[in-house]
Amino acid sequence: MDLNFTPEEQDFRTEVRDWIAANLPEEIARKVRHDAPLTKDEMERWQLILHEKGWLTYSWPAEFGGTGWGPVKQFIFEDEMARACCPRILPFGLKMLGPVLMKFGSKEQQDYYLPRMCDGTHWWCQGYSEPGAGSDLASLKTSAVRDGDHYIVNGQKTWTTLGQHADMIFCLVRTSTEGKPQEGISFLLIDMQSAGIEVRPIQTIDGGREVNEVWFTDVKVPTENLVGEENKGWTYAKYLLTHERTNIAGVGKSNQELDRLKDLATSQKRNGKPLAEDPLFAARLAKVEIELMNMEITNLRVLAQAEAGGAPGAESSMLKILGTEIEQELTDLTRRALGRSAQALTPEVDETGYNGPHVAPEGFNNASGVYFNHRKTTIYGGSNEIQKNIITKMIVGL
Amino acid sequence: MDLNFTPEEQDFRTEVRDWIAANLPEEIARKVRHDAPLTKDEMERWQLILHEKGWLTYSWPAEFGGTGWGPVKQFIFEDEMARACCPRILPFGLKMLGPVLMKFGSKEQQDYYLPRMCDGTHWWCQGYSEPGAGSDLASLKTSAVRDGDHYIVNGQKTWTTLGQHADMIFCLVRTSTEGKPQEGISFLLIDMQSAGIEVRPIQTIDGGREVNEVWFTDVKVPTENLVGEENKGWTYAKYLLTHERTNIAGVGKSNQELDRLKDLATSQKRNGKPLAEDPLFAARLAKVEIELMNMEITNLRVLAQAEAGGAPGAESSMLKILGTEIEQELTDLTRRALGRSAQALTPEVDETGYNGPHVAPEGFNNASGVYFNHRKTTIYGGSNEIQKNIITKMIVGL
Amino acid sequence: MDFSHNETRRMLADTIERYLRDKYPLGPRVEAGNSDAGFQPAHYEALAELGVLAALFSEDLGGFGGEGFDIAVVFEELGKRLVNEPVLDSALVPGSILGLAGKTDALEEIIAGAARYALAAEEPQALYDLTDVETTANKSGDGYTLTGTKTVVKYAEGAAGYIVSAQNDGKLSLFLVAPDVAERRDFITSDGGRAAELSFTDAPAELLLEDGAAALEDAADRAIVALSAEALGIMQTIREMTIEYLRTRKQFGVVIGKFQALQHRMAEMLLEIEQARSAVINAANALGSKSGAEKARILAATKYSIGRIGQLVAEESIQMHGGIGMTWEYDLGHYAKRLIMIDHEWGDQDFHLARFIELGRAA
Amino acid sequence: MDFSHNETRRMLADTIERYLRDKYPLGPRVEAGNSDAGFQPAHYEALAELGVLAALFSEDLGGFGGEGFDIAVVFEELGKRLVNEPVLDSALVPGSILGLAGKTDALEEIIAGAARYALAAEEPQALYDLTDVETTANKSGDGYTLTGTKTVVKYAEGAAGYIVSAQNDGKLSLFLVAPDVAERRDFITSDGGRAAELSFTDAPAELLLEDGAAALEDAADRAIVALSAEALGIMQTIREMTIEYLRTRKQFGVVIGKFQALQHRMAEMLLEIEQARSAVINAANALGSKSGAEKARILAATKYSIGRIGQLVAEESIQMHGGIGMTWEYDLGHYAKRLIMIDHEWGDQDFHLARFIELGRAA
Repeated sequence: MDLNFTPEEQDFRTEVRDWIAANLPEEIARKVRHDAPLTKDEMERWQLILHEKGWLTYSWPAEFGGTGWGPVKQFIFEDEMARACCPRILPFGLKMLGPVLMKFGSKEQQDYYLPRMCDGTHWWCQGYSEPGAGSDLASLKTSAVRDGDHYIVNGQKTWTTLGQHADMIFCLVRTSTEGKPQEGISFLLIDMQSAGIEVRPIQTIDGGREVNEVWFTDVKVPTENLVGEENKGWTYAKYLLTHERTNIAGVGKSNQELDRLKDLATSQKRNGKPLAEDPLFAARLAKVEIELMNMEITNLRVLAQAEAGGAPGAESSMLKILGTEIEQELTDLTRRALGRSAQALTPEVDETGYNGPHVAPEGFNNASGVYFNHRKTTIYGGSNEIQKNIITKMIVGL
Repeated sequence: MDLNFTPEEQDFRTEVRDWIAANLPEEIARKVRHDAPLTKDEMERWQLILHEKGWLTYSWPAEFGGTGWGPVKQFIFEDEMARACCPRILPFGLKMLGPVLMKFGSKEQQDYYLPRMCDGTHWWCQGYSEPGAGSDLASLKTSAVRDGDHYIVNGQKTWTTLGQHADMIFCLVRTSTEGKPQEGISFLLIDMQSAGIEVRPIQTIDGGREVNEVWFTDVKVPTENLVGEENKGWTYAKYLLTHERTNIAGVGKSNQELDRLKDLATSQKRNGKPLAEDPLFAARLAKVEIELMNMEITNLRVLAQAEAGGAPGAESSMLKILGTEIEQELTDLTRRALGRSAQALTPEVDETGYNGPHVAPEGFNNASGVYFNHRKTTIYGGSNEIQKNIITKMIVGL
Repeated sequence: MDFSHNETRRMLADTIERYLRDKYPLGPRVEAGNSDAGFQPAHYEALAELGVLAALFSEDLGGFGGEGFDIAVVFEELGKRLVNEPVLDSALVPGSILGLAGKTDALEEIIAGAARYALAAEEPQALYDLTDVETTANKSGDGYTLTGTKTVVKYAEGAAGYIVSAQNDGKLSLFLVAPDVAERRDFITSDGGRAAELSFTDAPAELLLEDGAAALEDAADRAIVALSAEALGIMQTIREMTIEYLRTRKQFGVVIGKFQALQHRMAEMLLEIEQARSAVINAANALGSKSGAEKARILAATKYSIGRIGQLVAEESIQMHGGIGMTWEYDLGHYAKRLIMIDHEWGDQDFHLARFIELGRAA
Repeated sequence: MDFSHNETRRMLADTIERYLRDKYPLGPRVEAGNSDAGFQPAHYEALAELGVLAALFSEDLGGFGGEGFDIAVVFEELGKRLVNEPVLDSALVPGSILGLAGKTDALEEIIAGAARYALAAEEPQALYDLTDVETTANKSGDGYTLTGTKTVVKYAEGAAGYIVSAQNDGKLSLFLVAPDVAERRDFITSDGGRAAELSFTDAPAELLLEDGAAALEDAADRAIVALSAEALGIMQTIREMTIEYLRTRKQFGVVIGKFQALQHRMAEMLLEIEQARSAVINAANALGSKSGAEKARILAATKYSIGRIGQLVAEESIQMHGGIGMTWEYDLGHYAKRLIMIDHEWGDQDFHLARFIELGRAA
């Protein structure tokens, strides 16, 4: 029994930390720290910095130009990125489509798409969800009908994160209505510039514009954009969903948010004393800190399993639930610590040239927005209800 | 909008309170206050005192020799009884079988059984649950086969509260296996002295011996002991279950327990200060007190509806859930307030002649037992899960 | 015991309900609330004409109500339709204080909907504690001048005057300040509305009440009844939306209301909303019939309950809706946001739980 | 990083597991625990022979273990079978203190299972705070005499000596007292076991440690690791019982594990048990590798977690079982009772949460 990282892993952590400190632009880190939205340019800028270092493909095997790091090193890298307030690396190309292409794509697809998702050529987005198919993904209706060397795609995708910036979208489409719903699904790559595609932004309750609807009207997609075999798309999608998610718990991010919250609780006052000394607030803060301490060990246990080649089972689902609940609790406590000032909606405060009021303390000008936005975390990525179904199914077997 | 009882109702409350103060034997009140088990004699003694006053049948209409009080007066009476630590009046005869006989029984049954459940002749118990049929009551299997002017009863009932003292049991039995399970059930009255009946005590986890199994082997029951029609028993049972339960929330008892807990929290010390001043304990205490304040109003709202002739709907289920959760929370806090001394199991401390150690403060020598025993409250009387099914069914309609 | 409203209040509720149903769609409310407009003045005037503002004040103050249940009836209806016209902030709260200060002319204008006032009482360093005041008052000739900063003054823009709390020679006094002598920085609130930070630098002020603490507490009591009833109205609308959604939204081939895990959570939410209703009744009743610590304790218990249950209802209803509940286009989120923000006005659940404990200790 | 136990500990766990599976049915344990017998001495001796007691102490104290993970491995196995032989109270705790006091002979007897000792440290007026001591020590000739009362001294009956804390001229000292000079009143504990109240009136005592606070804290740290691991073992057995019950018990024609509301609650319970396991690992690791406030904070966090999760597991498993879970005859209740009572030993969840906060403030 040894809870420590190896000396080599600890050196690696130091290397990553130092490199980030030297290379992460401070204005970007500040925005991330303050939960302010990043521009497309800012996100791409950081990805290019990582790309130049060779770390953008930190989760890829060496044979495809990745670092070849194992689960532990990947975890350390992600943990350090989170703690240092790096922008998150968009997963759609690198973590989702990439592994699918490596496993199921043709050589041509691999050669063409993999480099382009690293060098900034292709911004990828995901076309899975549909309005009628939320947790019940397999009931999707967007159709792709073969017409010579093309598919004609019609339908609608939704919750497409950052689709407004995307060059390409990978989609699950229905190519057959025979048999079980899962058996008629194919995996298509579609150019967002194709005629017949319309992207409509979905504004979220916090006022954010991160997700979109994508409408397809007679969109022509070359058949060479089919990944793997027709009607086998569900297999690829499942591979992607169960693909190793060692950092699903978000330990690094939550630790960083906890530190910020502790600072805030020290500067905010109740009855003339720091809020951190208010017994009710202190108790809630302590409870989430303990929860996070325990989850950190739970996460390491899963990580050690993965490093030893084990496949994550119900633990992934547990970490997803725990991680999102802790994250939500932190956003709730942060909002609460701000008292009345959480009511001010001034997210633009971190933009250059802002000259309005600074109602909340610096770095907390969008705390309510962040709280409301984070309600999504227990809904997306397989809602926490779906995760509970999975846990019981895997362990109780019913 | 008027939250107050009428002057007449308030006078009535005073009358009840004064009468109880003058007539409730102190040694019985002390045992109830201390959650110590009562003997059969003690329970019967109190019921006879009430019977002499004419208040034992406080929930019965005047035509059957009851007080004829409406829901509000019944509530006030029960509330005062609980606050004064009267023994609870056993519901099996007076509140359960009584109303069924009044509505569905023959004149002969009414004339014979109703007086005898008041004067101490018949101690009634209930034969509903079976080992295989918990929440799914209608799946019961105890059979009654007609044989001339008798039924021959075979099977097993369980969770029969205080069946060890009972002279009579009212049972749901299966008289037909045709059609839906509900359609073959009859309602039988059985003499506990009949040949072929065996009562086996079930010890509960707190060590208590309140519930029993009742086994029936070829028990002969005269057909005149059938209530109403054969195979209509489910209707009578449902009538009984949905029969007005204005005090299901147990407001009086919980208020009395809350007062006791507050006293305890004042005398117990943490860090040299009264536990009541410990912020975490005080917060939990305040939360349950507020919950109880709100429930008291919710209860009065339902009561006002009942007084106006309305039938209780989902509210009964809500009050059952709220009432039992508050009760459990109070037993949990009481146990917790005792610290280490809650580990002592000395329930016999209230018995005369006890000369063992007094580990916990007076009146709290069985706090852990009470806590464990109260786990039953969310299971019995229609488990809280069943109540939630009912609420959604009634309100959402699915 | 009687839990039905009297005829006058029932009629008032009906009037408001009918007006809002016919004339108050959510779209323009959301648009106004999330822009510089803040709210829709025509609706505010219409509500005044319907007698909504008069219902908040007693007859001797020129109204026809003013009791706890008058306030509760009005705000429950406003909550149901997510009305953000500043009935609380521009009329009930300042009106109560101006009434106590004997400013009957100003109150008359308020009730008529002709003038709005704003209370500027919370400061950046204080967490809901209205006695934590650093703004200072100095005698200056016949009058006073004020110096200090007030935060999140709702609907300050367009107010005829600000009621400002300040330290005045050892007392917490209330002053009336003309809008043009304050520096105002407006912003939008996250529940869709308008507020401002106000700074005063030797700003001339008229003394309203030398001992202002009692008046502030009275205003807080009324505000708590109003906010709690508003929250209850919101919860009822959310309740209906969620029931409807459970009945119609299908997943895996069945309506999601058939999933027992959701059924049980819905049952808990339904039960909690009944407890919230009881809490509102308790507070509305206490406003006029109780006093001292007993009254204060009931009001604290109610605001705590509303904060706790409101958060549960907001969070659970969004979760049960799934993605659609996260969108601006769908009504639910706007209701949920207001429900959460109600916990940030006049003391949140932690503040009132601590207060409840404190008051119990003193008793 | 490596979350598997080394060979020695795996073998130890296997040995205990095999012995208990073959020789330790629940019936006699429940009977002994709920009668004057208290426990089964033959099993205690057998465990000593298997090396269970030696595993709790380091080599220089005559054992072959003594690290956090040695303690955790042993107590997890004992918990799985609900062993109530006083390995914690008669060996680990007094042995740790006697070891620090240099009483090697006594410790040797403890490890051999030949003698049991008992710590008498909690007093009726104190809620888990071992520094809240009113028992006083007075010099008397070469030695001392003690006067005071200790509460819930587990397995005092049959102990070779009591280790007693007392105020000694401004210091909290630890003394060794012979059983025959104390007044002992025995009773049964609600989790099935034996304890006593001890009174001392000018009882002759031998000074063990003049400054006893550090030794008490060390004993508490070890006890927390042991109790937490025991609780984890209990939770695992409850987990298996509940899974089995969900798979087999039918209601309304289907196994109850098919009801989604129960599935989701079971999922939460399963997830919490994993968190409990992590908490135990964290504490066992901290016992040897951390120090000062950092170590104390981890131990407090673990005992808090175990208290909270243990209560959840006990209550939820009974509720999911329904009536059968309430009966003495069925195993579950006995496991649940011990799980709840673990929260009453060495500080409950509230005590340790407050301690965690306090330690964080000091840091």
